[in-house]
Amino acid sequence: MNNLTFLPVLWPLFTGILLIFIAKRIKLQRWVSLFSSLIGIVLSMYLVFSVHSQGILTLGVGSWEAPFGIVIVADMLASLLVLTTNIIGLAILLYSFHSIGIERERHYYYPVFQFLLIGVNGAFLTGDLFNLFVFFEVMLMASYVLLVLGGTKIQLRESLKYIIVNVLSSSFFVIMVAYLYSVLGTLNMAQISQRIAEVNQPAILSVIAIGFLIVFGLKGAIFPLFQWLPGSYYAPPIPVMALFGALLTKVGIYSIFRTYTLMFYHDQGYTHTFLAWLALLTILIGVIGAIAYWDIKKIIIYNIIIAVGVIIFGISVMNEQALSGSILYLIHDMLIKAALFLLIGIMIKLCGSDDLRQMGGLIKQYPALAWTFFIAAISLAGIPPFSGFAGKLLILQGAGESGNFLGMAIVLLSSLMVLYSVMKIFMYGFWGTPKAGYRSAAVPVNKMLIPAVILVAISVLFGVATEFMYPFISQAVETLLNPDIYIKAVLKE
Amino acid sequence: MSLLHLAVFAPFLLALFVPILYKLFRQIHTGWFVLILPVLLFTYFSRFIPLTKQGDVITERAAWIPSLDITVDFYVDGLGLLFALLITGIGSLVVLYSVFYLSKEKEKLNQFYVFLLLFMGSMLGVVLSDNLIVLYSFWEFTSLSSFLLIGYWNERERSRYGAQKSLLITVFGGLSLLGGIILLSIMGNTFSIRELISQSGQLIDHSLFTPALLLVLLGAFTKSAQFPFHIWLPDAMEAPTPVSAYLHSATMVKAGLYLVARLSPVFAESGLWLWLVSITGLITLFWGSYSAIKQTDLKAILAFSTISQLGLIMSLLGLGAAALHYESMGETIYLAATVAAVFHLINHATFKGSLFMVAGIIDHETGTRDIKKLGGLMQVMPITFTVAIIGAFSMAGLPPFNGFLSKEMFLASMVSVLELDIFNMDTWGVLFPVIAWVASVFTFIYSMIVVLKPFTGKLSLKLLDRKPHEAPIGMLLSPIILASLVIVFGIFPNLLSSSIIKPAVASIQPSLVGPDFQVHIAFWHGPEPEVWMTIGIIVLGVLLYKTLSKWQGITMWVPDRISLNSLYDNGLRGLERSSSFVMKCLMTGSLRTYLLSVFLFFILSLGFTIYWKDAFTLDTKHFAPIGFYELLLAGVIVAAAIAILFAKSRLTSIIILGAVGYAISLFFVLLRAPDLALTQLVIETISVSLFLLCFFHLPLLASRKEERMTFRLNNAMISIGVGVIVTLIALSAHSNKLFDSISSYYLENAYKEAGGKNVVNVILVDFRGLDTMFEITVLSIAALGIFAMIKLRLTRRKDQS
Amino acid sequence: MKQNDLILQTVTKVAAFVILLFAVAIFLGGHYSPGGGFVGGLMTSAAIVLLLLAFDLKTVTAILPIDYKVLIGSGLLISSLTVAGGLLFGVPLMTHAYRYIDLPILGHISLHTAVLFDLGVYLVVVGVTMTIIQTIGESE
Amino acid sequence: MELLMAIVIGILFMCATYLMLSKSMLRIIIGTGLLSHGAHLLILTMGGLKGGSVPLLSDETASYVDPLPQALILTAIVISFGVTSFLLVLAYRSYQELGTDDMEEMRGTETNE
Repeated sequence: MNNLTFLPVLWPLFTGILLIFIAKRIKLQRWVSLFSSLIGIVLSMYLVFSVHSQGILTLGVGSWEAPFGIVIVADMLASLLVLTTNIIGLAILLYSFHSIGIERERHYYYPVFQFLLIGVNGAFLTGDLFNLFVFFEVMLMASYVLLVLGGTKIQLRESLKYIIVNVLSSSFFVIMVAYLYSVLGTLNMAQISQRIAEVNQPAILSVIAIGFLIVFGLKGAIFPLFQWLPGSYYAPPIPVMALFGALLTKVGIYSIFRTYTLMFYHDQGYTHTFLAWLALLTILIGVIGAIAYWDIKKIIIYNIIIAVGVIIFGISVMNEQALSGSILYLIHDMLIKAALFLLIGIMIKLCGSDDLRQMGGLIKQYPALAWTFFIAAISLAGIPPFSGFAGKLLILQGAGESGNFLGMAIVLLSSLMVLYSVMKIFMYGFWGTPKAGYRSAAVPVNKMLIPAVILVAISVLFGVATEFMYPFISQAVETLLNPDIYIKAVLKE
Repeated sequence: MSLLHLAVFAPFLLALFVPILYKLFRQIHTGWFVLILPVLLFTYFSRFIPLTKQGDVITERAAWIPSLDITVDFYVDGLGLLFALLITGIGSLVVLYSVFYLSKEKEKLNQFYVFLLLFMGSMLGVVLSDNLIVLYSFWEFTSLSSFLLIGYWNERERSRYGAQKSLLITVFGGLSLLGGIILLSIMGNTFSIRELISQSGQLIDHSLFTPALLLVLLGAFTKSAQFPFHIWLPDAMEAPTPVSAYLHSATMVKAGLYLVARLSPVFAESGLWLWLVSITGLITLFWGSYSAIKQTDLKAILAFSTISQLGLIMSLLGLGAAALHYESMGETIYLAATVAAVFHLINHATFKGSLFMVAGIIDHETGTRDIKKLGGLMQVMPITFTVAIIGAFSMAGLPPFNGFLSKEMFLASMVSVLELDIFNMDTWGVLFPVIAWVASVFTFIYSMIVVLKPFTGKLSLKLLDRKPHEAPIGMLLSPIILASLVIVFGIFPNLLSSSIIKPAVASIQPSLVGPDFQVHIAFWHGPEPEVWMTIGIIVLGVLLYKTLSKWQGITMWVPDRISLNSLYDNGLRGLERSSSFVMKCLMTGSLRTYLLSVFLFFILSLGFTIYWKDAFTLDTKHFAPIGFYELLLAGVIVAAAIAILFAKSRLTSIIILGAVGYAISLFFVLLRAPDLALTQLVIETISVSLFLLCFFHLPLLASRKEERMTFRLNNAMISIGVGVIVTLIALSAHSNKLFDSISSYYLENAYKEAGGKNVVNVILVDFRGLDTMFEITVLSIAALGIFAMIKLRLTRRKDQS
Repeated sequence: MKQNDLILQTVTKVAAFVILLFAVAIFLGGHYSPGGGFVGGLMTSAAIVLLLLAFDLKTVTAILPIDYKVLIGSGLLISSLTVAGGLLFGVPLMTHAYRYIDLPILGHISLHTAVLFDLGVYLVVVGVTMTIIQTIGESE
Repeated sequence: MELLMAIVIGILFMCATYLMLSKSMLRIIIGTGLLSHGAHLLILTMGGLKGGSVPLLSDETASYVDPLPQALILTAIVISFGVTSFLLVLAYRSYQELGTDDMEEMRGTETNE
């Protein structure tokens, strides 16, 4: 029993509720959100260190022990992701103060923001498959609201597509849970894993495994289920976009982590090979997108897809190195993607356009912006010693050791293309001569830059101090590679 | 951490302070502050000379990510020290030169020196690291700083182009180097170069050996601008001239050479290595010298000349590997190739550095680098001219300059290929001296062009932007020092031989260099073939130079559109266009397309898995009997669902949907789920009224165009596919009930433990209460969202204002 | 919707009252028979909707001056406080407690924190449906 | 019975798919409605349709139907109610703002460059 485990979910819930009551007082909302975010970070840090010292923490909600009640499980992977989520939440919140606009703030932006965090943190922490579905829905519903909030034409249009695709994916989720319940008679992930191991994953379970891949792949935007993503992420204002880009797809990836390492790991020759191919195709399609556009939002959006592919590829390789790499890369990508979105947000506001061909010369007036972007960009491309490198290196090593040289080659080449795409932004956005006057007066550049700088600084630290992070990562991987640790912690056997 | 670590990281530290120094002391050229560091470092590294001379290796360790076997171990041996001295030595001269070259008023010196220091530190890191990952990190940083320096004048389109090109090509190489490093680490289970060297004997039989070799070489070749990757170097000349002299001639481009030299002990046993390195070098040597002749921009000539000289050194390093196969006989000959490589590396840095600085001076003083406009500068710039002559003659291989010595050694090595009988050298070996000789003739010609075109002939002032005069002494200082070195090393080559060259060769070929090995370089060593070759070069070179205008046209016969440059340009453009095309096809913006992919993927992936895994099973023994009412209701649901497909009006379809809902709630009654039935009933009512609220009051639309038959047919096929898959898996899943459900627990404990009799409700509020908690959260968010959606309309407001 | 039909209004008043009572009964009985906060809440909103149909929006707002969004918040708060109760008592979150007591008139009944939780559900459901209907109603 | 249910569910999914692939917003939303109906029935079927009485505990009955799927469905119904209402209002707003209910006219590729 450890109630701490669930606080990262309960805390934003209370904050959200409180914010509903004070919806008309914007200043107060900001302060409450900010304070809550800070506490959230402290809580999740405490969670990470507790898990580090005590091993997996569980909480049988309502005193009902697993597998009968819903059990909340904080293993290292989940805790780390919760911490990352809260950090990103804080940064985006800070950014929102200066950019989301008073109208949105008045219309429940902050409460829904907290509800989104509930969904994300809950999805990371739950140990129950149906409960995961519920948290997915919390997250999705919050994302629907954030996406459409403001009601501009493009938002309405893209929300419709986004919601319909997600309704479909939710239905798939429900039916896959139903199938699994029919075969295994349980919803508790640990028990599912245990029972699958007992019968050694018969054919029907491989089918269900692929089914879950479709569900989570849709959320994570893997090939060929990614098409909804670029349009929908393009529509909302920058902070929302950053929130989506940094968190939502990652929940899908996390779920693939869970299902493919904890549950369906007995038929890797089929399921994980399938996963590997999809991952590589995802990288390719992301690369194609990233070099096809001159729209900076699009470029970064397609970079999300590339990263998804790289991380999933690491999962599919399924050895210690590749999994550590994937986790490192996942955390790195969450931080740096959020930072990049915030940075290009400033660029777009300044230039009044998101077309690179309409930009230029920003470095002269805004050197701090330029260099923050530069560091973020090379981190994204995985240039050492920044944060993207260690993860990529481990994934490559893992792939090499398992003999997947094609994968290695694709991941390596994708780094080049990532660098190309972000340096294009640097070269055309910051270098050269200014195309038109900047709207400097309307944009509080320095205030908006602070959250991005925080994120980039954390990510740089994360890269340089990988050694400090490594014990945590390897603890997470240990659990992933030995489902028994998880099962024992949850079922108390 | 140690002093050595501090030395390598000092440039990075100083780089942090440069912007501050720049701000605080605007009156003092920032370069003066920066200059202190390379001078200090040069002195620091010089102290190692006596140590490495004895064959000692200085090692300093520090941890970075020991968990991943990544440690910052620096070690100084002959090869590393040679490069470290080059980097800091040339670095000092370049910084000194830049103080006079870049105006402190107009230029953004804060940025310039940060980049330059970043480069200096990274380059030191590359040549002193033992850990390959750390080496790679520094390696990429040299590429990045080069990118930033080439793009220093980024308002110029050409600068941006050159920066991007160099970045893409060198990072491409960097990544392939990374791939090679990873393969090496998989084979040898370490990132440490010295540990890899110690197990080189076993590595060669590993199946990954050849791929690793190729990848590493790719990295080295791109960095050192070897054919066909050399195309970035001429465009890199957009950088300020001090940068060209430093990065793109003396140091960074030699990182590839360093890598080849450093990893020779690992790879050189292989014939592939010998062939690839020497042939690539030779081709580059030839192509670079050939291309240099047709250039009209002084810096472009020097760029191609650099390419060519890099090729020369590369081919020597390749041939040096042959020594490994001739341990008993004539070993000195092939070792001599390595000696020549090292020697020429030093010489090249001196004469090419001075020539670049000369080109910079000409540019600075006349405003142009175009040799067609320049001429007769000898009279106004005598000192510069002297420096240029020394540099160019050395480059051409004329005595008594150092270039002559290394060029002779180079020719000697090429001739000695004829004696090799390994790896098919006996059949093709004859090409080596021939190509080398032809290339040397070209080298002679372009060296003459560099020095004679701008300085001799007629001075035509009207072609120049400003009236030329001799450069200030500060600017001349660095090239003069370099030119003096050219002479000193030419006349007293043995100043270097035992102190620098021998230890460097010993690190490249540790297994061959014994204590009794001595490097001795002499001017005259008898009427050997290379002497005759040199004489031939001079004679033919002079002849050809005199008749240059008559035959220069034939160097243009390769049209631009099939050149490597246009391959790069078109490749990049094509990549962008084809990506754009793919995206246009895939990203239609149409929801239907997106759903189609999802459904198709659903059908294909699950269908294939069912087929491949033979997952379909049907076991009827758990089936419940079918009752009459169930059958009837099922019929109603099916009929209603299908009827919606054909419903024409909105109202009808909404009402039929309601009917399906109600039928399902009846189903729930039959299936003994009263709570569900009740809920479904109420919800269906509210949903239908919402449907009506939202859709019924909308104005009627113009009747839609009839959808095409293929459209419907496609939809129908996909739909049937989805339905079939769902059914098949449902039946299989039901036939595979492998475990008892956990629900019996709820039935047993609902009253005992939770005090409720309606088990479903007890599950909802107690056993699985968390679901309910967040289900109402979902509802709440939806309500807030709907409220906001109706109330907040940013578009309308924008339209009004 | 301006139907000032007195008979209709009287009938709806009665009907709404009956439905409201029924809704409360269903809500309270949830633990033992079909029903619960959810269905109860929906029925309650149905009753209010009925009033809306008979009278107009303004009148109903005047009778029931409720900000339904605050109702949502309150419902969420009640439910989540029940969940968080575990923190105070050092038991796992959401652990319910119940006790049977004998009261005059009502007899043997149980006091159950689960009912408190369900009350939250009830309030949220009423709040949500009414928010939706009210906003759409106002927008048309 | 399960066979029958499986087929009914299959047909519901089929119709839902067909509707979702059409152009009209209303038909698409109706499609999602059918989709959730199908999913809910599937949960129930997957729990097993074996005889047993309503899961209201009493002393007389010995066997009950599986209550867990019912609870899951209830949660799922409520959630899909929330989503459907949101979607409906969104459709209504989009119609107001964009003047069409044809999804094919909402491609919005103009900003894709």
